[in-house]
Amino acid sequence: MNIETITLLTVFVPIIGSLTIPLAGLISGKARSAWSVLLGGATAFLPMLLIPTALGGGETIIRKEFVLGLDFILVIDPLSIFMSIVSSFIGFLIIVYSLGYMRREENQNEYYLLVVLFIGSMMGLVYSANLIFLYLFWEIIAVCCWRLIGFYRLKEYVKKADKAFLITFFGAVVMLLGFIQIYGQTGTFDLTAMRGAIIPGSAVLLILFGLFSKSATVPLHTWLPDAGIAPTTVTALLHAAVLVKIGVYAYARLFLYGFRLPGAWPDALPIIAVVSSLIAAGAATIETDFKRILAYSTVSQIGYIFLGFSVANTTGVNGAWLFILMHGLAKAGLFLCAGIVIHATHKRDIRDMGGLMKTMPVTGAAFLLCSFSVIGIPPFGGFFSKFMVIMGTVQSGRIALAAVALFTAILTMYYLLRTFALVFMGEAKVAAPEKSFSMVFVVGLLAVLSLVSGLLVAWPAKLTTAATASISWWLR
Amino acid sequence: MIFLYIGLPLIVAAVLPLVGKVSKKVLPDVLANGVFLFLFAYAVTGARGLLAGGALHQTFAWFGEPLGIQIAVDGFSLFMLTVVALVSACVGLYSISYMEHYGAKANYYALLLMMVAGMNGLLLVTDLFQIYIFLEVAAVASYALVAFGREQAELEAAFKYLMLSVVASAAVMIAIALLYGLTGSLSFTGVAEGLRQLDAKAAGAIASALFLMGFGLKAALVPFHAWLPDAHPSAPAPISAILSGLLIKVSGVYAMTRIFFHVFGLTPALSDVLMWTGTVSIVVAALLALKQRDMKRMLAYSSISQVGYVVLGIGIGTPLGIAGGLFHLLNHAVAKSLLFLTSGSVQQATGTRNLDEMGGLAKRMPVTSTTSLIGSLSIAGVPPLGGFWSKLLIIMALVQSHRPVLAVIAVLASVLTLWYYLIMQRQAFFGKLNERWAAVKEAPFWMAASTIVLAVLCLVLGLLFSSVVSTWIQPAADVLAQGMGM
Amino acid sequence: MNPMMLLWTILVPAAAAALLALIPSRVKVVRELLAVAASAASLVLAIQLFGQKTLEWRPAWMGGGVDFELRLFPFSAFILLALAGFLLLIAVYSTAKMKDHPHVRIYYALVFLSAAMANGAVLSDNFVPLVFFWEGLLVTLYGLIAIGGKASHRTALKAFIISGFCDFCMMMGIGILWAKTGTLTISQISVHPTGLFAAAFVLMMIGAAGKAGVMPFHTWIPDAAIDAPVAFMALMPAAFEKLLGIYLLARLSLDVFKIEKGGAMSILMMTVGAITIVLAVMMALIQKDLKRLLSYHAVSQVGYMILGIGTGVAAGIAGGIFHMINHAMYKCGLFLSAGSVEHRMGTTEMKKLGGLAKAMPLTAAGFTVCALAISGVWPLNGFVSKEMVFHGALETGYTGFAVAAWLGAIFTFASFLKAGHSVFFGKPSEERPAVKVKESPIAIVVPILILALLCITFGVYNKLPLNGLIAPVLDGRVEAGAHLDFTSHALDLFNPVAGISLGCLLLAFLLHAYGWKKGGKKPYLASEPIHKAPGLKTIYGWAEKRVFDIYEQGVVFLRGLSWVLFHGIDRPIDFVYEKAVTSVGGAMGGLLSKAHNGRYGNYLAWCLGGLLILAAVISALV
Amino acid sequence: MATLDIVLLSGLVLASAFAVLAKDLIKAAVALAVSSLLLGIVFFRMNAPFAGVFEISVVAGLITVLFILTIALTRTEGEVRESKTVLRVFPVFFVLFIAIDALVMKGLTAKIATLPAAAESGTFGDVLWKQRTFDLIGQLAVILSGVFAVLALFRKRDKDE
Repeated sequence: MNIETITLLTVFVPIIGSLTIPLAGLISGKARSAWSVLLGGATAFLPMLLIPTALGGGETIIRKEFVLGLDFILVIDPLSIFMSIVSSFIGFLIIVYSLGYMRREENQNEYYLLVVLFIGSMMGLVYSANLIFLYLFWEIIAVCCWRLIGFYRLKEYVKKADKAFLITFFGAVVMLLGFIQIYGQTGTFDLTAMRGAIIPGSAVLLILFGLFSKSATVPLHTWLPDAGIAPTTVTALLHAAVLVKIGVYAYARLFLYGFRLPGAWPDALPIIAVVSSLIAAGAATIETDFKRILAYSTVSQIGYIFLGFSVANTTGVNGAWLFILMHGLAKAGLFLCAGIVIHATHKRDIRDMGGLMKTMPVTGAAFLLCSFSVIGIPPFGGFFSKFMVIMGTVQSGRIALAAVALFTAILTMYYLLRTFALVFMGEAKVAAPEKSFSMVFVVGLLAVLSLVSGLLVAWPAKLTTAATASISWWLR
Repeated sequence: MIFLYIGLPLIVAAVLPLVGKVSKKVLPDVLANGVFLFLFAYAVTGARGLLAGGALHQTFAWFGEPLGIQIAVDGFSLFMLTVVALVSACVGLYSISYMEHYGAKANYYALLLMMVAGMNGLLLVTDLFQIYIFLEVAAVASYALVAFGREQAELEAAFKYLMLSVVASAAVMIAIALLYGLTGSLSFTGVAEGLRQLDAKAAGAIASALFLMGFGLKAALVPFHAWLPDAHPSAPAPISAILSGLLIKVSGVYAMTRIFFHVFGLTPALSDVLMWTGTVSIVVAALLALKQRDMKRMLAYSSISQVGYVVLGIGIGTPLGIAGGLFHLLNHAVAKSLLFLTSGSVQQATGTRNLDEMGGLAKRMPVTSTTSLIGSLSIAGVPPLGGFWSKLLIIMALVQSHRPVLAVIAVLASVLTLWYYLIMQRQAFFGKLNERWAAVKEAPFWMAASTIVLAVLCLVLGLLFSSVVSTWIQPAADVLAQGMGM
Repeated sequence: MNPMMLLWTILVPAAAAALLALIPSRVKVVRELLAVAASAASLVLAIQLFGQKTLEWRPAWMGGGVDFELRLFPFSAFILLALAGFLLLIAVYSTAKMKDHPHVRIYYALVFLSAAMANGAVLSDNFVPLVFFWEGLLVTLYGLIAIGGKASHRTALKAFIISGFCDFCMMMGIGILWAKTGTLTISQISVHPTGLFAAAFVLMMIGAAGKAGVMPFHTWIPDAAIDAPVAFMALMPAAFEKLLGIYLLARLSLDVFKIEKGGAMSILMMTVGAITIVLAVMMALIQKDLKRLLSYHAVSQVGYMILGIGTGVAAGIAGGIFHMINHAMYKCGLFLSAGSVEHRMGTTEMKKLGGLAKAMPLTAAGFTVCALAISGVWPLNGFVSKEMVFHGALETGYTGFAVAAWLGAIFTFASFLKAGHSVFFGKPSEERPAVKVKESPIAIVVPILILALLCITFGVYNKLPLNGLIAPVLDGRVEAGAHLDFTSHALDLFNPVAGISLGCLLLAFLLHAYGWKKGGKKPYLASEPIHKAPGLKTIYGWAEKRVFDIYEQGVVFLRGLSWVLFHGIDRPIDFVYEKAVTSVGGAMGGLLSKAHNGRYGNYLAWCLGGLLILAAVISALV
Repeated sequence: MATLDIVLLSGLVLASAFAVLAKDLIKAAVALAVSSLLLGIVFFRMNAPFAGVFEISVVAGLITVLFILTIALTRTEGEVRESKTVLRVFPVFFVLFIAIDALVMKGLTAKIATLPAAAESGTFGDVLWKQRTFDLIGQLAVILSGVFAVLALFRKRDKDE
């Protein structure tokens, strides 16, 4: 199968497949779960076939003309292949995990449909190079998130889901305005044709609104902790692995691959990124709800990825790519551990939990390993990514920012290990056995993956270096 | 053959009350829906071929000597005919099971056919006075249909609607008289010709102001919108669907566009006024919709807001703007009629329109809630549904014609739109099931079928937007963009 | 000897760690045998490598300057040998001490994992693998403390965060170096510490010294002494961390940054060293628990090493490095003997012990030799390295530092007199736990004796380690002719420096005797006079309340800052979305809908008003 | 000449205003008849004989008779409650509207070219039948929808309503 068919399959198999899930649901619960795992697996497996092309570093474009310049363009380069592998793989793990987690929930048809559609539109967004289709997949994901966050359908929860949808929709619509302003200037929506173009400062501000709302950077981030009320698999999918990465990936695609940042923006962005991660880390230290802590932690770590990209030198960008992979794995692990704990103890506040290490050894160990990776302690993968991002910041001459970033890393260390101590160590308040095997297996797998990705960091590094080389126009 | 669009509904309407005596329900259903479906089929297939050579004029001979009947169809009116045929077909299907408990189905269908005939007539005429007449035909039929339920609230709303529409028609009549006085002719080309020679600026301004008030009231633009939030909710669901979906567009937007583009010629002043009126309606109506607790009243305000988008789009004047406006007209017609139909199903199932009393109906009424969700998201402009593409074209046109302020307002208003639709979805469908409605059943077959057809249409308009724009919208926009054609 | 041997030094302990983790906890004997065998094997490997002198292995790793470069040179070979040696001793010791510990499996795995990491850190010649292995030790540090006891996870967190802070400072220093010099290979960098490089040096010094446990980053060590297993205290704070920390500090100041005598950097190091010596030993003096006393001494002795290296003089540097290895030996010995006391008596509270010499002769003997060595009594290794540090300090001309060193020596000897007297030689106290006291098993006693023996040999035949181990390190620093033969100089009792040291010891003895008599013949109260001394009492009071503890104040600062960030910035932003936007929308909607009162008159008025406005606007515009 | 027109027109407006404000329905019907009569006269003066004839015969005659007949037949349960404010507000509105109207119309009439006398040649008959037959269909449609409206609104309440 040549590259084009693989990519088209990666994008359209999940999207169209997801619509057939309710039909499978009519047959039986088992058939539906099997079918969605199959779909998730296929989406995870297909991009793996493109790794050779990614390492080769080439760029192939699929184009389908439509009216008024709104044509459907897919660009296949190391950038999009790397992102599709990361998100589809973690998405697949989350689907396997949710088999156990969602077994006794009602309207599971809708749940699996939305999750597979979510991953499918994520694939679409990752490959699309036409600004409007990027926006289109962006919004489908927002709709899926809205329905998934409000999954438990309680009035309070649906209010939070509405809030999340409105904030992301507001950001996205403002971003669309920015896209159209660029269209007004350049006359086309095709990103591949506009590489290296300087765009007006106001368009950059508008687009950043969208990026910040989706990747939950500080001014527009409060919807992410509130979305903690969704089922854990959704928060894992949302917070850790996939959703927030879209905003960061879009930044790379738009401002590293595509346009050049005018005026003072290249200096302003790293500051925003660092401030955002500091505030979020502060919030995470104060919070006591288990999932809200992890959500704020995600907002904080996303600040690092933004820092890596906005510093715009090879080390920083390479580190940011690695960060997306490592943080995806580790944070998904943390959330899924939280899922097991909350599923077993039916408590959300970490102060009522304690001493779970004895009854949940594997989950506890996995949580500890994953938090080490998020903090950035060797021999876990997170170390390399955080190290490279901070080295990139120092190399770009922003030593003060690097210092603040390191201070945030210490804050991260504090609140993650405090959470670990409060939940898993100390005397047991609630005796809770470790729940179903599939959930614990996925969590263990994620922890081991974090460790292995640290020990064998050379292989993912090859992919990220290829991605960095291909997108950075300032290198040429 | 185009005359069929006026003749057929008239004849069948005339026949229906007699048929009503014979078989109360079945025959009127079959007849009426037969007419709608036939008109729709003809519009989609046959009429396309006729248009190959640009606008088609048709005159009639009555036993040899030519009659004074002059009707013409071009890209724009054909597009509107298709929209009318489409929505009326779906509403017709819906009425089969909704109008069961209203009784007097034959009368209902007769009035419905009269309204469709009036609208079709309005679309085909080329003469100012005939516009006025067919305006009245559709209006009278709609007064009766709004008051069809004969409860106190419906009668009062219909009476208020009647009184305001009469004022609108009076304004239109004064304007036509003024133009006739100025140019001595009533046909579009004649008046246009006269106006060009006369260059009577002040008179033209007064006439366009009067037209704008008249058709603005019919189209429920903001200063003149007050009747719509009372009239639509109290009308039976299919009627409020066809009112919101078609009547305010045909008798309001179409007539205004036809006259302003082909008689006056869109001057920059007129375009600014249209755009600002549109924007004001968008914002004010969206804010009003936020506070509503009655489902259909919220939908009515939403109609005002979305018609504001259509007027804004057409007001820009550039081909892209007009295309955006017309595409939004189509999307809104389909989505809003869908929403009114679903609100009808909910009202019939639960007996209430108050959003606070509803809760989590999705569990008991999956089809209605899914279709309602699709309709809401399409109007809110969420891709991949149709509404997104039309709003996109409008905003692109605004940015291209250097009107950033309007573009920003239009964009922010779509967030407001999503906000009140989310409130509606949360209160009505997307929540825990209110125990009062535990025994609620899904809508009957025909009602569910028509909502499904409309929902699929929303999706198709979104996914196949490119072919829809190139085959239907582009020709209509070109007709308008050429200005003084026809 | 192919370069891959370097990788073996890391893989062998790591493989052993993996195996030990897998062996089920019931099968004790196999585990102990495997542990001892593995540590023996790594010792043999280290000895072989020591003979090899220089070896390099530089495979590519992540590209862009980040390569997995390992380099063996005399100094790292010597440290490798020391690490392997201590690992063997601790392994043997643990077979007995940790036999029935609940988490014994994790303990062994983490011990061997930290051995692997330490070897990796010593050998790595590129900053990235250096940081990789260096920070890897954080994980094992956290693990080993956390398995210590019920509430030990709090101390584990404290140790983790303090060490993490130091490692992040080092990372920042490395970043500055990489940005400025463009390369990450340590052996290729040699710059003068001025301007930004000075900042880089200070940051990396924090990293190295923090690992070694210098003030103010020492506060986790005394807490860990209580919570963590004794074998861990003997392994990490006593031996591994000191070796690694001072090794890196030496390489930084000798190869990478070239510290000159009297330069700003050397003064900085000397002051840090001096402060650490004095304050830590003052704290050690008043301790009630033997293990806490030893842990404070570990911190204080590091001061000597940093003072030595900080002098920038050949004698001082050699003294510092020699003191590092000496200290590792006798501190490990002291901890092990404390461990054996705890093994038998179940407690190390000096109040509850006494008169154990008769029942545990070998432990007592080992303890006394090591205690004398740490106090710097004449023939033992402590004396030799302390003298060299004194000479170095005097040579730099800043006598103040030498005085501080001597002050430290006085109190060190006083506190060990108190410890030895109250644990082993005084009368058994009434509260002594009623348990049959007998000598600890062989596996515990043998390592103590070996260490005591080493202290004696390194003291008497000090020419052997000085020329063999430390001379190559200083090859660049010492003028060609002057050989490092200190035997004649140091042993010569009659030079003035040795005289002052002897004076200090006498003073300490008098202090102890006075304290003893004053405390009513109770040896453990010997330090009370100083404890209750007017000025010192308040300072000691604060110290007890952890006022000077950088971790406690740091956490208070962190929580305060987070509270400000959360309630100052995050909640207001959320308020904007939750309340402000919704109420504004509602209010505007409400305002407008009030106008819809359903009266026909209003609607008509609007229409006519609208008409007038439109007419005016259009006619104005047209 | 013009003063007579003004008198007629103002009479027309006042009569229709009285028709709206009258408390008693009979008086209102009569006032309506008077206003349509005056309108008929105005048509005649503006030489539109056919329009005048229709106006007077149909509106003044037939419709007024119908109104009075129905009012007489039905029991009027007293005057219709009418709010007082309208009485005060209406005159102000009325004067304002007249002023604006006069102002605008004066400006307009100056511009309107006098309509060429015989723009649309031919008698009323052939105009109606020849040139504007389509309007008839329109008229027919309006009448039909009016009939259906009455049928629908006044239908008997059958069983399943």
